[in-house]
Amino acid sequence: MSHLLPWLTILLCIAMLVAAIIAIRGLSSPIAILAAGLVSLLASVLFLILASPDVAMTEAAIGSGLTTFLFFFILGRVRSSENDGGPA
Amino acid sequence: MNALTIFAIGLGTAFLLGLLGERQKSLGYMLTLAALTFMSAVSASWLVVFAATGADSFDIFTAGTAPPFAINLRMGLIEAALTLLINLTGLFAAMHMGDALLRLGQRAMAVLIIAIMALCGIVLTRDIFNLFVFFELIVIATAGLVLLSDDDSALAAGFKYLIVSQFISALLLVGIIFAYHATGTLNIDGMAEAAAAIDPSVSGAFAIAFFLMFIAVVAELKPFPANGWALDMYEAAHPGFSAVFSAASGTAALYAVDKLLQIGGTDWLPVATGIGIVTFVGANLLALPQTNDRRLLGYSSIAQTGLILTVLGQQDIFGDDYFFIAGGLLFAHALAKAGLYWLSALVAGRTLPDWAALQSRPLLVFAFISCVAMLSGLPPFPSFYAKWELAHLLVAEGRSGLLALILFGALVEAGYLFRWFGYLIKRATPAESIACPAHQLLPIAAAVLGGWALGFVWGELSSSYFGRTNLLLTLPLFFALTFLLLDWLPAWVKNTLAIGGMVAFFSLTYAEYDPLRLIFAVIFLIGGAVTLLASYHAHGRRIGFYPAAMLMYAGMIMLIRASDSFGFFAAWELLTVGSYFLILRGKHSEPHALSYIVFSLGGAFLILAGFALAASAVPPAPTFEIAQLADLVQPVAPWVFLLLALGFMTKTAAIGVHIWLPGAHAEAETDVSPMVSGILLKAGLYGLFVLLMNMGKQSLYGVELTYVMLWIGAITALLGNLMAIFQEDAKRLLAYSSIGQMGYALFGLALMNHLGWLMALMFVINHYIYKSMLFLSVGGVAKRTGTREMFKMGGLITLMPLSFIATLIGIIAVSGVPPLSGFGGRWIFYNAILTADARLPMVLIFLSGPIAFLYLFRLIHTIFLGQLKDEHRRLKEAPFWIILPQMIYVALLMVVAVVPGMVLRHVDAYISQFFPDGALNWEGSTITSQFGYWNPVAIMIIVGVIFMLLFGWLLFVNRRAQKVKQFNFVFSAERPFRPETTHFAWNFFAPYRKAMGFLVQPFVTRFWAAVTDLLHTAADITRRLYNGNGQTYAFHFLLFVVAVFTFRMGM
Amino acid sequence: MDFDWMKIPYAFLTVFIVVNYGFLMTALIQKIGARVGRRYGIPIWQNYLDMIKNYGLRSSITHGAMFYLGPVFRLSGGVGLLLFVPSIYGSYMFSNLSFAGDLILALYFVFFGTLGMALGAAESGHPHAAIGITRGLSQVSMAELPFGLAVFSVALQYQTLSVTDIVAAQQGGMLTWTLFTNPLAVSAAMLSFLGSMMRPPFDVVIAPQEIPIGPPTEYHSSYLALMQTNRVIFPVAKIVIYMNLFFGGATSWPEFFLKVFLIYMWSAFVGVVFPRFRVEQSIRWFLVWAVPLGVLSIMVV
Amino acid sequence: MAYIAMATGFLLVLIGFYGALTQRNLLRMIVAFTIADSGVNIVIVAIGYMRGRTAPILDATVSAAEAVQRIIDPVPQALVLTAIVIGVGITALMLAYAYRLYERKHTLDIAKLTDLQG
Amino acid sequence: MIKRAVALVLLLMLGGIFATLMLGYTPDSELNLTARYYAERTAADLGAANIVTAIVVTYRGLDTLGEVTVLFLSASIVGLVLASNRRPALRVRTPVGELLTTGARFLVPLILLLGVYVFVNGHLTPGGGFQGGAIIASGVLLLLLADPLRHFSHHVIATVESLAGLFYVAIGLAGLFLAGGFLDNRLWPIGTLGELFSAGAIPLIYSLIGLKVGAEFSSMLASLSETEEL
Repeated sequence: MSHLLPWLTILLCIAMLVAAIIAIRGLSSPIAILAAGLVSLLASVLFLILASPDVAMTEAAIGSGLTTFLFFFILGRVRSSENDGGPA
Repeated sequence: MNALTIFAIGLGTAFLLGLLGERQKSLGYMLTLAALTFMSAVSASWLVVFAATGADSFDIFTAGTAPPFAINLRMGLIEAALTLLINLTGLFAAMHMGDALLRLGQRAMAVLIIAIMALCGIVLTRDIFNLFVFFELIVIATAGLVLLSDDDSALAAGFKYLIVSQFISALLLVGIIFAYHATGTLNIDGMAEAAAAIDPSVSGAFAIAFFLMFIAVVAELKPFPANGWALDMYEAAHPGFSAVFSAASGTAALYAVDKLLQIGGTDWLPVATGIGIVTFVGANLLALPQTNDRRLLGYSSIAQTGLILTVLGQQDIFGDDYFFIAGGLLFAHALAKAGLYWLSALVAGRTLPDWAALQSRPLLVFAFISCVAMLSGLPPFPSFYAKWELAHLLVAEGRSGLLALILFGALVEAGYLFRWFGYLIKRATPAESIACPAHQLLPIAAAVLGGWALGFVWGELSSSYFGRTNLLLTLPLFFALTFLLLDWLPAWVKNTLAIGGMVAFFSLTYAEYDPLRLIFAVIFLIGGAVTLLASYHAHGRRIGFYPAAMLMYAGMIMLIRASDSFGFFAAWELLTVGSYFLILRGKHSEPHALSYIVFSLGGAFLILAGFALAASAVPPAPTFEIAQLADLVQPVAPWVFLLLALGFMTKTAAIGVHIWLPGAHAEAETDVSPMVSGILLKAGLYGLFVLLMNMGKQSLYGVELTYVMLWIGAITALLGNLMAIFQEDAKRLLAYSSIGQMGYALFGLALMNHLGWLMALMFVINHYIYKSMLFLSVGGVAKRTGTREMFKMGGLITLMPLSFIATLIGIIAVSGVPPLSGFGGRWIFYNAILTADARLPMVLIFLSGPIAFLYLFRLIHTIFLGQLKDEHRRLKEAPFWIILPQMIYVALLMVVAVVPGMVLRHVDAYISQFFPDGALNWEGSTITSQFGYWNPVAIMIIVGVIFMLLFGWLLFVNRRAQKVKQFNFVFSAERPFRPETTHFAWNFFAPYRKAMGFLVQPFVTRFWAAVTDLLHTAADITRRLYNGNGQTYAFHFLLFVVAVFTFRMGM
Repeated sequence: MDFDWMKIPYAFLTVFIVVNYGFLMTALIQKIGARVGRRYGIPIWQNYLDMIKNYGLRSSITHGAMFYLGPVFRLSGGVGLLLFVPSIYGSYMFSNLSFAGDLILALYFVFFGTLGMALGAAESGHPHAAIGITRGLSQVSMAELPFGLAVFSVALQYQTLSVTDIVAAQQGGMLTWTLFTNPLAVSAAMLSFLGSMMRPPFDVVIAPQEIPIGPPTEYHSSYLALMQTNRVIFPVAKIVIYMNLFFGGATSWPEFFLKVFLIYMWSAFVGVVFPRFRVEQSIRWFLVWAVPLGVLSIMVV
Repeated sequence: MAYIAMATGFLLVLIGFYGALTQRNLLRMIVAFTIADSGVNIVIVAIGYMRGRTAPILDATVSAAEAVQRIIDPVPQALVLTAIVIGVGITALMLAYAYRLYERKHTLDIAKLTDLQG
Repeated sequence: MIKRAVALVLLLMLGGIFATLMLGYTPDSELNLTARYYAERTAADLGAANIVTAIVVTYRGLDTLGEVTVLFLSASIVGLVLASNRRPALRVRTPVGELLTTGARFLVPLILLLGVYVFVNGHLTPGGGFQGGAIIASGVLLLLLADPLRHFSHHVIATVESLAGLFYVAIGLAGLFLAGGFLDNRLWPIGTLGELFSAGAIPLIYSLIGLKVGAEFSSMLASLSETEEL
């Protein structure tokens, strides 16, 4: 399996770059945020490959988990006040 | 107490505050203050330990393992001092922001404590990554603390700050990890050794890694092109917090850059200097057109940080003076900025003139001016000593170009700061008066007292290290500052004290002076005392008059007593500042006082550069004696001469740098004008005397510098007098006449022969006497008639006879008509030019002689003779106390006229040691030179006898003369009905204006106006750089990174 | 200068001679001017009549102290100027009170009279007086410049500031006069001489029609008499200086009278020919013509 | 292996910066910053990676004695831990600011928040 | 359009810098100075199995302390920023889906257990205070999603957070006075490698951090949700 590793990393990196580009140029905000979450998830897998489990766990839990949620929370807040005429 | 307790207490209190409920806000506030006091106490105790024992710094380990493998903190003298500054700023800021903190609750207090703790962390930690963590802490805390301000644009400012910080932290992280990879350790000292070990040829990895780290930390210092975000912070944040932001976080970031520079080694120093000097000059320039006070303070603090960064960049040549200089500038900047920001909280309006509200509180005005003085590096403060050493070391290393930039920036900064002070003192006070609760006054008082205390400390340091005199301990300055405390006394008490003090000081020290200095001492002290007599006429307390006057006199007497260049320069700046405050007291004197201070400081900086250049040429002795100017060698000597001469000539208002004099002398108060015009100009002359005495003739590129001075003197004499003719305002006329007379004296000096100097000295004496007299008499008339416009006066001879007599005697003396002392000056002048080699400039002096007579006649004709106006019919004589000094001067003039030898005999002998040939010999009452002799007594008798004979003859014939009033005459066969129509005064010398008007076009004023406009437009163009958009600020930052990189790689 | 008392009566004698000579000469010059204009002109003794009339007037008014002192200043200026310069070279009697450094004293003593006159006239409050003073001061100040330059170049030439020494240096016959040894200086001086003699080209100061006799408008009776005597003494005294400096001085009275008359004729002669200059024209005229000559004379000597 | 990871890390940082510089919407800008942060984290970890070595955990497979030859460099991992958490802290703060700015100024467009100038 | 072009040019230049940085990078075959020290000495000195945790908690303890303060700060500032427009939560919300409520009721205890396990075994297995705290926070988040009306008493979260912080600082100080230095873990016997109660104070510190991080994240989420309005 170890000889497969370089190919796996390359594939992973390409996926990450594509996700990053989507996050930047993405049309709507939710898609961008999801793409960022994906980047973070793929990054945690990459960390595993680079033999650092601690970082992988942190990245997974905080990086993709909490950050993405924070974004959606704020996006929700902005969206909701947008369509009902915004806060007083 | 271990330094780590700062962190423990800081965090402990922060977390504890989390426990307290909503209701115990005041308890939380008390806790915050207690914590901050404790942290200051810890660093204070360390400071005392290090200052007392002088032990060198030691490391504190964490996690029980040696540094490269764990984080260590270093506590030394510098760290203790810096942390103390940070903690105290934090404590006072907390005190100052009390209401805001209480409004926002414990969380804000916790954020503040953690911010201060993190700043101490930055100073103490020796680990790179730890530095990164503390920087991030600061970023978050600053963004949080910005919310304290009630200004709603603070949010946008905070967001911009976060955007740029994201960029900075990304670069810093990449830099750190690659540096770790290259050196194998995260400890700064470890990294420094490893970096030294890496051979620079491998310029790749480590150099770029270090570059990224360096540029990120320098970006924290808000360098010029990339600091839009910082300015918004300064403008929008709560002033209490802005004080912390500029003083404390600036200090911490600077020390972080210093630590980084240890790693980078010497070839990164020029980069730091480059960024620093660009920031210093750029920020100062941009501060010029600012109207918002906090944004101006923002620019000024960025500029000062830039200056200190430049000093950091030059640390390789400073050796062990490095901390003295950097520390002096840093502490002066921190205290001054904190003080000013806290003051800005008291003032409601945000534009500069709104600060006029402070006028009602003299103590706050004193606080403001101490902070401004600290920033612009004026004598008693630490930045003055630092600036002196900085100049000397820079020039010693041949980096005078850098010094020129620094001095230019400092001049611009002094310009806009004193302009602001002018607004504060002179502008109309806005409606809402300032409310200053105790908890906001205490921090300001602390900052100001800290400044003065540090001034004393730096004085002690400079006297122990460099053998300079500690300024605060010199008797004259001490005497002047005591008047600050006595300012609540009534004016006449202070006046008596002042006169007594000056006369006593003179009687104590007159034996020490050689004849030349004796004359100047007599004029400064005894002359000053006589002029002060006129100040008895003012009643009430005259807040601020006596400290300023005494400061000026102290500066002048210290100038004479100074034997080394430092004492001389300090005295020079003291008298400049003292006279500035005096001039500023006039009703409409604000713009003129500003041009005066800017020109004088420009001149002072030239003198500083001159002394630095001179000191660099002479083998480095602790103090550079003035006499050593004599043995300067060729390549340096003419430049030193040029710089010093220019500096002194700004003070004697030679043509080209004279535009400040008319306004300053005319707009000053009645009794200030004689002081400033009669006495202060002599300080410039004394400087020139010292310069020429020591350096004699110098030539630069084949041009004889003294010959150039000869021409400048001649042109000044001619144009000064010519401009005086066309003035409508009496005091302006006398001011221009001072320029003319100074031109005469400069001419005499530049003749470089025995009689030339004697003439100049004769001038010094004469000019003091009659100029003070004329200014006093005109002042007295102006006080009575309420106006200075000559065409509004007229016919006052009957109402104010004593003033008339004084002015008449003054006129005869000034124009050089035989019986009086003026003729003596002319006689020596003739003998001098007969022996002098250069002849062409004489033509201008010949012409300016009669012209002097013209404007004097205009003065006496339009004021005392001619028609008396109706509204002046019931005027009384000028107040007694203004007349008395005039009568003393009249008597003095008579004495000097009849017995000039009494004064000049010793001086003649003294000058002969410089110019042996051409000495006069005095025996009895006749004075003979190689061309002829002059017997003042005989002339006086002959003229007197002829005069009395004819007067008796006329009296005899006109025994029954019928007295007729002024108005009773026939004019083209009619009796005039209005006195105004027949008083010929307006545009008195119209024909002269038609004939010679072209000479008097204000070329010089237009030139200087063009210079200032250039600076302002340049600043306005570059100001558009900051368009308020956070993203553009990010662009600026990246551009800055790339630019510095190409600059570094290019070098 | 040891002050011996015998000089006082001799000084009075000199003043007496010069006053009488002045009265006669000015009347004569005016008569010549009239004859040129084909008029009969005034009798020679006219000046004496005016004097007697003025002193005889019973009514005399004064506008105040300075007005009173104006004529006194004026006359003492004229007499002083005369006495400080040796009239007759070589004779102890008529070397008056001159002493070594009197050249500069003479140069500046001219202003003493002008200052006094100006102050006195200004006190009178009459606008004509004031306008006259402005014109007089402006014109005289510019006129003095070439004269000062000439004097300076002469002093440089003879390396002395004493008039007697200068005259002594010129005693070697006609050719040793400064006129020939230093022509530039003399020409500058003579041009400036015109300016200070209040003769037609430069008499805008007392412009008879515009501002009736300028400064002394308000003066009459004994004050005017004093001024009249000065109007006589002052030109002679000034000419004495010119004579001593530039034309070899006078060794005897007849030579003195002849030279003074001729120099006075020079200003009268020019006066008759040229129209009156305005003040700025005269200033510019001096600047363009007289001053360059003076500067050249300094550079050349 | 390490090169690939590092290259992607740098590319991610550049993409993140590009996004931050060009996006006008505040939220999208913060998203770009998170991507830049992840990029930096990847670079840091990639630095510590050594070929053919395992994670720095001493357990059955890797005994304390032979740890020196078997494990990769633990220090970058410790740094990344802190960097990630700091990144999150700042992102949370920026989001809160963005929300408050939106609430106060009703716009999320950076170009409109330019009331402090000059 | 120019802005994009300038941005591209700038980033190309920055990319250039990064490229030269990368080219200069050569992965070293041997552990460098510090890494070798950690590899050899961690087991013997601190008795912690997970070297990364040892570094994070003890060797670079100050970093972590700073780290925790960063979180504490951002939590309180987010609270400050969003606190100003707190509205009484008297709103009626459409009832949350059945699946979510029951699932939440079942999952939340499991998630909390996992979180606790992660930060208790920090010194043995990968993971530790931060990861555990994050997991607990996600548990709290799930609760919030399931029952938005539940009003978390801020006071409870704040006390947990502050107490954890205080204890952490107390342990640090104790380390200063009792053991070798500030935050030194040799307060207690380091026990045998791999045991639960080994590596001195590391487990205690890490669990305190876990609690604190969990509390901070949940307070952040709570203040976010508080501002929820219709």
